[in-house]
Amino acid sequence: MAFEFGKKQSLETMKLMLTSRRFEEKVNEMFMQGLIHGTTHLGIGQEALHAGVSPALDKDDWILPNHRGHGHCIAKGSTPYDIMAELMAIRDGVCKGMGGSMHIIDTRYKNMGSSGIVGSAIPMAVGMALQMKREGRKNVVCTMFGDAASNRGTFHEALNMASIWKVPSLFLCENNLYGMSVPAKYSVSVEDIAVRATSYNMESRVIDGNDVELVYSTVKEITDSMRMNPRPFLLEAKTYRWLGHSKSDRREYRTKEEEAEWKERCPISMFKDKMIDRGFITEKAFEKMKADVEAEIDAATEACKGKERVSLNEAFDYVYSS
Amino acid sequence: MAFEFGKKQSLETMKLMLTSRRFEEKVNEMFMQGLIHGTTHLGIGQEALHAGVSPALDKDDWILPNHRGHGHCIAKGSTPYDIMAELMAIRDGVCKGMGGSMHIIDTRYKNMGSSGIVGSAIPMAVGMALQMKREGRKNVVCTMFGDAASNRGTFHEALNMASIWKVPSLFLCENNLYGMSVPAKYSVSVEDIAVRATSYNMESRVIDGNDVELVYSTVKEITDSMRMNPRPFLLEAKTYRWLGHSKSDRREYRTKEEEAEWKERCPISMFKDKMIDRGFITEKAFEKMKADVEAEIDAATEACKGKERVSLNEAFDYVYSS
Amino acid sequence: MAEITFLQAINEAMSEEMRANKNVVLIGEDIGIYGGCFGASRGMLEEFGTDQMLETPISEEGFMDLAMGASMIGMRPIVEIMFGDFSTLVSDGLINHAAKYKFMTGGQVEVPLVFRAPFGSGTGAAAQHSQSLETMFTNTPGLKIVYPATPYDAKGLLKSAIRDNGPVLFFENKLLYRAKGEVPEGDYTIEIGKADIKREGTDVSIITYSRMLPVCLEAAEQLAAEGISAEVVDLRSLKPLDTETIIKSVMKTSRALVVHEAPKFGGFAGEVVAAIMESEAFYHLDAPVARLGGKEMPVPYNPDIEKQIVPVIDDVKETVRKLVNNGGVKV
Amino acid sequence: MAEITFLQAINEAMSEEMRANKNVVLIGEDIGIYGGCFGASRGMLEEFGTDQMLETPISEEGFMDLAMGASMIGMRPIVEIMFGDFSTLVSDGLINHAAKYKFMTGGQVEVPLVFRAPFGSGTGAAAQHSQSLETMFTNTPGLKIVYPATPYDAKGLLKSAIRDNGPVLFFENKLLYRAKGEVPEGDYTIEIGKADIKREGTDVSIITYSRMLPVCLEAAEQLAAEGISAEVVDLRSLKPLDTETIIKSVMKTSRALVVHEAPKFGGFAGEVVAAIMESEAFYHLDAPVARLGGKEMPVPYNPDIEKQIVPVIDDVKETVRKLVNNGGVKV
Ligand SMILES: Cc1ncc(C[n+]2csc(CCOP(=O)(O)OP(=O)(O)O)c2C)c(N)n1
Ligand SMILES: Cc1ncc(C[n+]2csc(CCOP(=O)(O)OP(=O)(O)O)c2C)c(N)n1
Ligand SMILES: [Mg+2]
Ligand SMILES: [Mg+2]
Repeated sequence: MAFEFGKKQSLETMKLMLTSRRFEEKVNEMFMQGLIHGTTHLGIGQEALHAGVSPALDKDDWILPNHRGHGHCIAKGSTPYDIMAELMAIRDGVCKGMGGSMHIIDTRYKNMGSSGIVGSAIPMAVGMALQMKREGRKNVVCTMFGDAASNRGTFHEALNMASIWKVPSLFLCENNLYGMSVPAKYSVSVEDIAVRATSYNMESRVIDGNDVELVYSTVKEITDSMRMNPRPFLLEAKTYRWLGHSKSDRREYRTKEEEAEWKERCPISMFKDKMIDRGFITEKAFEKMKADVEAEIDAATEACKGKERVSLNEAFDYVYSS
Repeated sequence: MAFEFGKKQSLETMKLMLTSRRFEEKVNEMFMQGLIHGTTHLGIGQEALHAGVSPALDKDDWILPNHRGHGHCIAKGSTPYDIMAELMAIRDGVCKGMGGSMHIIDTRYKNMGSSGIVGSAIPMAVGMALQMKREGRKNVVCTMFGDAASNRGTFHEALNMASIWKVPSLFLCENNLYGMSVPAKYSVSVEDIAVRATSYNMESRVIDGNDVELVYSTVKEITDSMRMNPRPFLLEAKTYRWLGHSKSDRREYRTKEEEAEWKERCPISMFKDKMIDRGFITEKAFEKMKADVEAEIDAATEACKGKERVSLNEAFDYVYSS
Repeated sequence: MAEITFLQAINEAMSEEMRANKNVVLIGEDIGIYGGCFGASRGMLEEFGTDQMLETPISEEGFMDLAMGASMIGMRPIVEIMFGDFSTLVSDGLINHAAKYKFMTGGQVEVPLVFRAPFGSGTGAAAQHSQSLETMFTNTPGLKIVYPATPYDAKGLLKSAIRDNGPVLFFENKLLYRAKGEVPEGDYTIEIGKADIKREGTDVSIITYSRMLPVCLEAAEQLAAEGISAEVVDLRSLKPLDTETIIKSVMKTSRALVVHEAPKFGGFAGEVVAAIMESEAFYHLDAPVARLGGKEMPVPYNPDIEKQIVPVIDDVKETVRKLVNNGGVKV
Repeated sequence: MAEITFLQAINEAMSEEMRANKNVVLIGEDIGIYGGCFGASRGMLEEFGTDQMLETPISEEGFMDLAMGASMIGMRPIVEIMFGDFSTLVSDGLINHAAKYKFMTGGQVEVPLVFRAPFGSGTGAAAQHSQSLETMFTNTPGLKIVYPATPYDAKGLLKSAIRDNGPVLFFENKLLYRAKGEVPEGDYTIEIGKADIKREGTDVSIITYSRMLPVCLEAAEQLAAEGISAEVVDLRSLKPLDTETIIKSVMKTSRALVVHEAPKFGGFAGEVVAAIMESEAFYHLDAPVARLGGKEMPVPYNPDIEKQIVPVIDDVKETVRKLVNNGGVKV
């Protein structure tokens, strides 16, 4: 029988998904209003991964989300304020405003963040898992990357090393069917990226990445086993990003029909329906939760406005070590 | 029934294997005598690949051997003199003495040679196959690389691209069980590198790389099929290098027993036995062929001595194009 | 003459060359329907199809090596990399392969390959998407490097790069993409290795390239109002470097300032300074040659700081004033 | 004090640091039983085992990124690359990652990583195994770069590099590996960023590093016989650069020559020349600062030419004579 959350965990999970969703919507609005600069990659549609992965991990397990990872960062512990502050480049940002959206790193919550160089965090994660193994810890490292990233040489080199050294590294491929504009079916030579584990004598699995209970229970099962018997694992989660790749994307490379189909499979609505079925939430309570989340994020955003930024002189302190 | 060469082809094949063997022995001697400088990687033990691959290809098919490729170069058309001249850095060398052992390239015979950067010729070969396909030619490109090279990211990126663009590229992995000193069993996470084709939805096969008839017939079968229906293929040939990785190798990483076992499986002796069985050659005729080859290579080597080298001023001509 | 943007100039150069020669192939990520991350190839897929528009997986090292291989047997690839910062991923293809194969083969092959990469800060893209990495390549024999600053130069130099039989690195700056300028519609080329005096002057030579050109030109304009006549030399090519034009200019003005966006320490200006030092111009100097470059810091996301780490008009003016008035920057 | 080779000095520095701290881990190809391609880690596997000796597949980019990841949570990796030419393969890990993570994270992490790479020609290994690629990195804020020339400096600087909390590039030259020198047995360090006057003199400052140091010292010795007193400054660190020592020396001698093996055009000498130009030393110059570097050519296999493309003793002497006698190299 499929794994099911109890009521408490269901409510917490829903809150996380709604927070991720609303956070990204807010970021999108702020961009439109010119209140955030640079670029950003929004994870709307992928909330089941955000709410399913980090809660299934131990507090001391590390994650390395990719560039589309705000939701993961929140799920691992950073507050919306921490991240919004970073996007607004103020001193209170997780990276003091030095990193921005592509580099949300929060070591307090064991989040080593994303590299802007797609695919380069994969071997970094192997190194972290190796060091944890050397130290005799029972922790795992989970690195997230996209379908397109699985074509980088770093993927190959990293998975091979993880396998020969048996390090507890969970490779989570978030296959949302597209790179920037190129469909995975044109750039990835296999249907299921999970089969690439064969090349490294590694276990793997494909799951529905929009089913939050499945994501959670799979990650839990795999990582529990990895702790006992350190080894890597390649997990592929099929999902979809609703919005464009980044703010300037006109999405000419895919059809409105496809987008509509995937919106039918919204991870939030699907889980909400289950919660209602199970009597864990009512429509009204759901709306209330949504409104609360919205208010919280609005408040966090307001709190960022006009706040102080790091100065040039201070920034020099981060360049060199001694 | 296994493929068998007729008499004429058997004699030609044997001559090629003996030439490859003797050429490498001579290079080794010349190094000891200080008559060749730099470094070199000798292919003794891998002659079945040299004599089996290029003869199975069309004249206009390209090869890109790796750093251990003198024998392939000879099999594709360069004379021992052409190559020895390169090793002695004289003007008559295939690369005019500019490239040396690691970069024997002879475009007259469609040999694009090796890159000294292990594994980087793999995507180069894909580019060449792509260009030939664009031009509507029915030719293939065969790139050779070692077991250790299959761990480079370029292997992964190249095989993926070859697969999505269906280019006629034969990836020939010469698995001689070792990188420089590291056994493949410690550095390659799979037993058979051929399984890595799964990651690219590509066909593959493992063969005994010391059986020259099997090598020839397999390459012929695969490339004939690739010409009709352009697509890549990963072929793994198990073999062994008898000598050290390069001239300074003390071979402490493997046992004398293992070396002896593989010498038992000498590609030349095994084929010679078959030829004698089939009545294609006698012991005496074999010895004569060996002596002739030796004389030919000695003569080629002598002919290199004291020959003129390219000057600094001339070398400047090769730096820039216009 | 029509006014078009820098991006359009690139698009025109590529399209004209691809029309003329089917072996000119654009290779890169998201160059098809998407038209390239910055839009350089917008609309080209329709005309050129997938045979001349090779949209790649995220495999920078692989497709650079692939292009390099194809170039040796007939293709004339233009490799576009999405951000110049990813030059690190293709440096092996460029430095160890493209730059050396003609040489290593004793002249058996040519490598007619163009590498296009957008450099530069100012877009809020932070440390890994904002660099100016020209010095990764300027010390590599075998490579030619151009870095145009105007649509006119971009089109003419890109055409020369495509027609060159060796590897040419064609660097672009993101903040110049929307800049407009007059560009002839048909065919013309600009010789690689020739600098261009973008403004004549007599008191000081400001030597620069790419995005710093408009900054220096504006500074020169403002300095003119103060009675200082600045000559602005746009290098356009970094390698080969047009030392003749540089030297002539400095011999005329007796003072020089070299400006670039990349960090000052270890930046290309050092080469320019040394070239002046080694020439007759040295004996004509009324002040030491000055340099302006980026601060010793990765590019931050924080936009306030991002603006402060590259030279601005005031920096140029101030340095020129010092050169002209006190005969140099005493320490 | 014992006389040991450069290679032994490296072996000692690594061994002592690895003994003192289990988190110091050597990572690279064939470093185990084989002892490293050039023998730097010979004998170390027995003492340190596979926990501190991580022998890798041929996956340079991957293991550099791996080391970088591990370094942020406690490991202090020393990454050995077999030939410095393969720096291209790890440039992304160094330039886009190691150099930037402390900065991009607002100081949340440190990257205590050492990168060791053997550079240089003279071994007949041809174009892809003979380069001096320091300029790929000298323009990257966040990296420190050392390039010692003697066993003593190698040991002391490598220890400092290993103890440094940021990324340090430690470059070696193959032709120096067998050079011997006095090296104390126990612990000592040399501060990164300090040049060393290897020979005092009064007529000219020869500024150099790595393999060109013995060449310049020998030239200085021979010049002394002609009555020319040359001071030889060994930079040891390229980044940070000890401009103070350089300037002091040039102010004393009034003449300077910068020498390196890497190609002259775009080489690091440009930075040194510019640093002198920007300092008070400029006003003391009796001749323009001269540069000697490699010729504009990949390194050929042909040994006759290989010898001719890097500066030799006679080149140094001739250039110094010109600086001293005619007040400079007129063109
Ligand atoms: C090495 C590298 N190449 C290209 C890019 C530009 N880029 C950023 S995200 C992206 C697409 C990534 O697709 P995927 O890995 O599937 O992740 P997704 O965005 O779909 O989550 C591209 C091409 C980059 N940042 N790094
Ligand atoms: C990228 C790169 N890394 C390391 C080396 C040094 N090296 C040259 S050959 C070799 C071993 C290659 O092993 P394999 O690919 O199995 O080929 P084999 O020598 O066994 O034929 C190594 C490590 C290199 N030349 N290039
Ligand atoms: Mg994707
Ligand atoms: Mg091998």
